[in-house]
Amino acid sequence: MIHLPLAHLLSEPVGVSHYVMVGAVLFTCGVLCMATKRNALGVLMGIELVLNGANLNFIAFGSHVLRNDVNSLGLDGQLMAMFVIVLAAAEAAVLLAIALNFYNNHNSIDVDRADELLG
Amino acid sequence: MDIATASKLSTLLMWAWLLPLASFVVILFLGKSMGRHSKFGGYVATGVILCSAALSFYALFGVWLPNNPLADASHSSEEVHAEHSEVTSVHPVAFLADHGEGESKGHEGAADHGEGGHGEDGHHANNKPPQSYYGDWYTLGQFGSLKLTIGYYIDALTVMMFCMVTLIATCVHFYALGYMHDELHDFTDSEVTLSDGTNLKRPGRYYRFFQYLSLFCFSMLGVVIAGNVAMVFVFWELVGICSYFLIGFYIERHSASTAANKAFIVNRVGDFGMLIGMMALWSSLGTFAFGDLTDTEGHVVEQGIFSQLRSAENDYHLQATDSVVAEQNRVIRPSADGATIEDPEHNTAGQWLLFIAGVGIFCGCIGKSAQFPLHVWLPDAMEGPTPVSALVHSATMVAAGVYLTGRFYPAFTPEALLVIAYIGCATLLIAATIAITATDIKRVLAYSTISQLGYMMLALGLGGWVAGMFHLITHAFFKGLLFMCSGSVIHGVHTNDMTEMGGLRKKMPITAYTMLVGCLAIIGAGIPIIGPGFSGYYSKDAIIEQAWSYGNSNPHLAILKWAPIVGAFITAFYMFRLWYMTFAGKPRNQHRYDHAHESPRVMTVPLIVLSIFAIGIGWKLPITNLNTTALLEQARPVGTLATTQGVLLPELVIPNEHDSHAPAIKWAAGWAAFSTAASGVLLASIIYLWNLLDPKELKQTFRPLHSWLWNKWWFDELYGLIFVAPTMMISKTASWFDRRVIDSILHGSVTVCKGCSKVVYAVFDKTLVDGMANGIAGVTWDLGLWLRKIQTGNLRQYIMFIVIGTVVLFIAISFVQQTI
Amino acid sequence: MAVFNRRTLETLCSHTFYIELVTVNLHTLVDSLLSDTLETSLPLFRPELAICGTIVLMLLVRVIRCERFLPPFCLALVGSIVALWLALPSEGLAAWAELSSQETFTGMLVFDSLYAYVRVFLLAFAVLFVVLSQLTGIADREDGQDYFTLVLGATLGMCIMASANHLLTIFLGIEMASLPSYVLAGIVKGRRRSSEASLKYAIYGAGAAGVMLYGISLLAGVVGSAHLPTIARELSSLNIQAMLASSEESSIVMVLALGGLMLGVGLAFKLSAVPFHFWCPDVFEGASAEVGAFLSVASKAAALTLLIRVGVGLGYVQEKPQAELAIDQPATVAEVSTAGQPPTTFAALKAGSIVAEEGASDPLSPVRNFFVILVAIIAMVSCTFGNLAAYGQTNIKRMFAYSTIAHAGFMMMAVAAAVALLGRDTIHAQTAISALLIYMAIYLFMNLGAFAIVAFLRNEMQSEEIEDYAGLIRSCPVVAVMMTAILVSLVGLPPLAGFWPKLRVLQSLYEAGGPLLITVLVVAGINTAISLVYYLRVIKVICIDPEPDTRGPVSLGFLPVAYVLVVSLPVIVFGILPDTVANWADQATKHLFY
Amino acid sequence: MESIYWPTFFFWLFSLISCSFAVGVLLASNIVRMAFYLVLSLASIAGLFFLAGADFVGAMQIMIYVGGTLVLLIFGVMLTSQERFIEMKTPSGEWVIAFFIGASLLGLLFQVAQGVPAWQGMDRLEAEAIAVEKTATPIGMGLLGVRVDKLDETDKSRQAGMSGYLLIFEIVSVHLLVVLIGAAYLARAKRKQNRENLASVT
Repeated sequence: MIHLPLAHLLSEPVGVSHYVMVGAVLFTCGVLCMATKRNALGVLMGIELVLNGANLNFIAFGSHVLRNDVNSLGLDGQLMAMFVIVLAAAEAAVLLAIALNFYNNHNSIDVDRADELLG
Repeated sequence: MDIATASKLSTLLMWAWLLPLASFVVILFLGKSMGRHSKFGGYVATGVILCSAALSFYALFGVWLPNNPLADASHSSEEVHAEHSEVTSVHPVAFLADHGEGESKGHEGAADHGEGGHGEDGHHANNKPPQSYYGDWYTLGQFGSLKLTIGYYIDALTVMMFCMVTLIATCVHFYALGYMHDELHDFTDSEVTLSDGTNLKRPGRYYRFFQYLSLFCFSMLGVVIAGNVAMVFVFWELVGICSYFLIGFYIERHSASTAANKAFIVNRVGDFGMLIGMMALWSSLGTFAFGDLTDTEGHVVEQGIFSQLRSAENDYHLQATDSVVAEQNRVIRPSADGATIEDPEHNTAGQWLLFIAGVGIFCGCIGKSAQFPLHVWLPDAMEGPTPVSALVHSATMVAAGVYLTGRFYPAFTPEALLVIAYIGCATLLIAATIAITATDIKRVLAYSTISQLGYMMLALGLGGWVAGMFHLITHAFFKGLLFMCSGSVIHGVHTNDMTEMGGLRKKMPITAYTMLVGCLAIIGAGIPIIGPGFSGYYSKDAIIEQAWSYGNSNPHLAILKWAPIVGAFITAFYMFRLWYMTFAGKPRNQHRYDHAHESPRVMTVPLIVLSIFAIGIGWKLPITNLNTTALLEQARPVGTLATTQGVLLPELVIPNEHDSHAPAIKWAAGWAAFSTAASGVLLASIIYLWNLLDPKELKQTFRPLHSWLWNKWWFDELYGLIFVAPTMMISKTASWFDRRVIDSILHGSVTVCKGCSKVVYAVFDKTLVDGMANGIAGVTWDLGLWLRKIQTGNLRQYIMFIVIGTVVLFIAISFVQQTI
Repeated sequence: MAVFNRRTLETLCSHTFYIELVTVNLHTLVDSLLSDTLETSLPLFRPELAICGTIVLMLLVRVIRCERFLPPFCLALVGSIVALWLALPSEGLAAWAELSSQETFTGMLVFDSLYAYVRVFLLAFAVLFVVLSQLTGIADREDGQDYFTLVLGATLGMCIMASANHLLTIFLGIEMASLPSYVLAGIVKGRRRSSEASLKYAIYGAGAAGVMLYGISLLAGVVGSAHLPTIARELSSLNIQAMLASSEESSIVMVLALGGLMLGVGLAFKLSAVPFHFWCPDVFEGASAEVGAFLSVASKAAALTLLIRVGVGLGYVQEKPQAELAIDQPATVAEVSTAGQPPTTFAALKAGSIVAEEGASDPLSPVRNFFVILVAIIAMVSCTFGNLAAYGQTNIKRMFAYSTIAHAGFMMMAVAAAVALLGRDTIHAQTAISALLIYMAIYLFMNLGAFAIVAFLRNEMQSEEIEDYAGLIRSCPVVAVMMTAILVSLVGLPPLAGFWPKLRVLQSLYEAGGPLLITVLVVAGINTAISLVYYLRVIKVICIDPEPDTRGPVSLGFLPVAYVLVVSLPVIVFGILPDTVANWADQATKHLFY
Repeated sequence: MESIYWPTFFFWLFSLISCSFAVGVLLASNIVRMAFYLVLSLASIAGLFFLAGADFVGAMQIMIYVGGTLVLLIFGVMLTSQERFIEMKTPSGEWVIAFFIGASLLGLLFQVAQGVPAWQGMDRLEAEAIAVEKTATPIGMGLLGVRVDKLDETDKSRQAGMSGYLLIFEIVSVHLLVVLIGAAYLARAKRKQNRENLASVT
């Protein structure tokens, strides 16, 4: 019954859509982080949030606990999430190196200082 | 028809309606002679409207409810109806049998119409006409088949409107007794400067104010009780004239007289459309009457508009009658091969005419209810005294338009409803955005009124009749409250400008907290899904639910689904911006703050009374099952409970309103409404309460947007350019033509001949041929240079554009996919 | 045709393995995996393995400190040439006509004639690019390892992009191609602009990748698979048209559409298509010209191939030719793994294409429509935006960046046309793809030549401003003439090579028809006129403007001039004799679909 | 009221923690705090993974993300942590724009989350009947290219999608190699000058 959601909030199992909603929140926070943080490292943190939002989706879609039908992503979900974690680590390494390189050249970590190339 | 009840109700309401007229007449003749400094006029008018209110409430509780008990609020039985929608004709016998189970006990004998309740008792697709009492008091005249009468059409909506109008008018009257005390002695109008540099001094006009107020109430009640479109039109115009008087109450002020003129003229534009609609109606149906006229035995003598268009034989579905089809074939498509009703599959016969009639009538409502594009008059109507604004914005005038739309509802085709919905949607969004930047406290409220009226129209257009009328009722209370609070503030600090207020919470607590109640009511504050909440919570959620239900059945009209949600956000933002700027924070103008004071009791008591209603009008009364929606359900127009499909636009589906209470929709819509409203309040708090974001910085960032909104989308300028300037031009040209052209025509012709050759050379060779090439190159070059500016070099903006690009592309492709 | 089909199928079936369902156990699974990997996939994967080997080798060389004897340039050159040699079919390019599509690595990648062509293209570019890097000296001996590792790593990623058959491989390929490119953009460590370009590229790319990953998750989550042909089959089993009508299921379509759109964001980022192009001009300007060439040619080619993969993979499904299978195999067998399984890809199977040709009732037509609308809109906007914004640029690299955006838009039009045609006329769809392949090939020579000239001139003049090229025709006529030819070819004027692919793209747009694509056609035509202005402006500066007095003599060495000649002569040669490239491309696409 | 279903309780707990700290990352202006919030948010996401039955990936999330990637990030924070970069304010206008964009994006994504009927939750009885499976072995086999989890898949059309991840598993290592070389190249001090000095000496 959806009439009184609070009454059943804790007594009913959650579904994939709950996970997707959490993922959406993380994704949005991450994107906004990227768009508002002036500290390049803050932007990197935003990227991590974005990737985690997507990862949560993969896990949810592949979970047989949340959803047990034919169209479930199954183990593919977990495998993909795992590779995403690895790729995210690689990406973080490169982005950090690039940020440090930027820092060395500009003596600042403020992405708003990256404004020489425009037009 | 139950004769006894009918005569009782009609008598009661007639007195409630006529008493203000009496008051008007009394003050007209006696007001001046009782002396300019006496409060006689005020007391008469207030007393009279109090009597009217008493009569109206007696009519509701003493006569209507005992005769028409309320149904249970649950609509669960409605869902089964859809299955029976195949049934297209109902046998009279079955109809009679159904009737026996009906809840309205008073009129067992009537077989043709007047069924009470709202469809629970019927087991076919569509609901029957609501319980109503129709009759004529006086026949003005009969011209051929055109009969003009003064009559009544009373159903639950009429009674409710009477109670609402008289109640609010009473509050306004009491309030005005205090507010207008300046007018008791000679009045120095500080805003009018005479040629010798002094301010205008004039005798007070206390009595005249109440005289107009009484007339205003009389006219409004006349619109509400009117039994036919012609009578509506008469009182409609009377309302317009009264508003002209009241808005222009400070007639010496240039702005006031201009505003009064503007209100009057803009309304005439709408009325022109209404006249067209009336002509279309009368020429095709031959009547203006809403209800069916019966003789003493209950036999129908003359059929009204509704029963003609939605006959029982056709299961109360809207269908053009033979006369309409004939008229359309004669007027609109004379060449059509006489398509007739017998061809239900591809039947567009008569629909165009009905569409025109509906949209025409609605044009009048556009003007009166200040809908886009005729909304420009309402903010200027702020020039009137605040009690007038309160009355105009809540119970009268603007309510008249929505009321008429609701009253005329059975005759609107789905396509006309779509027009209504679109107009409402545009109004709602445009007005709300303008309210964001306005700094005049009354102006913010004025735009909020327009926006809320847009909500009502949207709801009606989407098929949410109860939702729309419910919002009309609740809005009347909280908007009246808000306006009177703002009046109290203005009374206290003597300015309209919010940038000079701030921190007034401590100086005028009653005003502040009653206004907070109003703000919470207008944003629809309440605990999502389960309630309880302020009155606005119920009505706004009903509208949003209907919008979602509509959006689900019409995926291609998604904008109508999202507009109320977006509107809820903006509403919450600007209302709390207003409240914070006025009452919270530090005083911005210490001088005004020091002189501020709470208003006298005669003004604050009405505030408290209204705030009680603003909280509770949406609630269900304990023990009894009395609540506003149930009462409105009793008046649900005939044939609106089925999911209907457009005829001219077959993909258009108007969903059954009860479907919108389905848990899935209620849940999603409720949360969406709550979260948007909450985030609106949050944003307002961030900016204006906690000062985390600097409004000036924001203004700087969004400069073009701000000036666009600040100038009210440049509607006034636009209309000035399109309508006013050409008119002026034409008149000037005409006079110029008279004096000059005739004389110089000979000389001119010679000059023209010489000039032509030069022009041909200049235009074709120089400008056109050379200029085309150069011009296009120049334009593309400039465009290219301009496009470079998008590449700002700011990384964070680039990231922002990823998201914007995604969302915009998603929306764009949804649209393109539908069109291709 | 039918006879030919049968033969193809039989040869294919010998590579695949069909195991009786009863005997499925872990042992047989591992067996089949081994045979699939060792017998089918790895032989087809040899060129990529060569690149991997080169990368590892370069690392080893550094570890054992014998760079002096084995300079990284030589290693990279040899490695890429070996890879290219392995990629070329031993019996000549014409052999591709016989090549059929098959899945490798248990369905992760797909190998077909399209990929074979694109791989040769990418590896040939890698060879040319390695030479260019050495000639311009961007990879000096110390950092050469790093530089060439990154270039080869990115090339490997592009190969995976071009053959992706699984949503994860799409993401992986894009990441593999992007991450080294981020570093390459900042390869000149000490320059402020270079580091800024690299930062912008990296963060923008990461953002786009995040959005794309989210889209992939939605898409995979709704359909329940990440394997492109499976997704296509699932989509075709949904009745999208009917789902759109009902309110509840239309929201599923909405999820699909959003997922597809977000997936498209990642592709559009790689393609630098408007509105996801913002990184492109800044990166091109900030990075060195060589990297610009790499990004504008190889990266775009891989991204376009991926776009075709996605469009065709999702919008076209070959029905299983049950009848033919039944003849070849006993009815009891079932495929356990997917390797080399012809029916699941868009292989040359007539039975399927007949079904597709029935047209209107095709369940996938909404998917294709969505794709076509999306790509067509983005293509039009990109093309127009790129051409307009190139006006008034003063930096030649930045101008080429906008030109790249415009050309990417133009090439995307061909993809739109191909996918639109797929539903009703596979022959013309193949023509559209072949037009795209020709475009890519010609574009390689045009842009590589242009960027090589820019890089060489930068070494000589220390400037990349257009105005500094004034009067170049007098100081180094060969380069100036080649540059002029390249620019005219970029406009697409008839005597030069750039004309032909544009013509063929327009032709296929015309074939595709429909209001949207005809609009695209018109926009494409207008854009050719618009682009004339800024290309001709450069030509005017080079050929007509007087030489500034301040500039010293500009003289490129023999090798650079020779390189420029080698790279840009095809622009003239193919302009006069367009048939060679066209033939290859036609062969590459001949049997993509029937 | 029925008894509490504990997985749901923990779901709400973890999701509340991860969402609120994600919002914290967004709103905090101090970079050190952001890093701290991010650790908490990602760690509780690992909890969500466990609740969804993905124990192995959850463990990886903690080890690689919380243990590895974040340490890297914090390392970067320390390297660049001069006083003036600790707190950097974003202009108000951009916050408002971001607010609107975020709200619309979130609205869209929530709509998406609600859109698919198959994504709604199961009945409690149904959910309680599901046995928890260990995922480490199937994942390991999947990485080697053998999908033991799909052995009994009878639907032939779905068998096609049962891809083994051997190739990706292997190619990612090459990718990591390339990426690390690139990152090391950018991060290490410039050697060019030294060599030029050397050249001038010799």
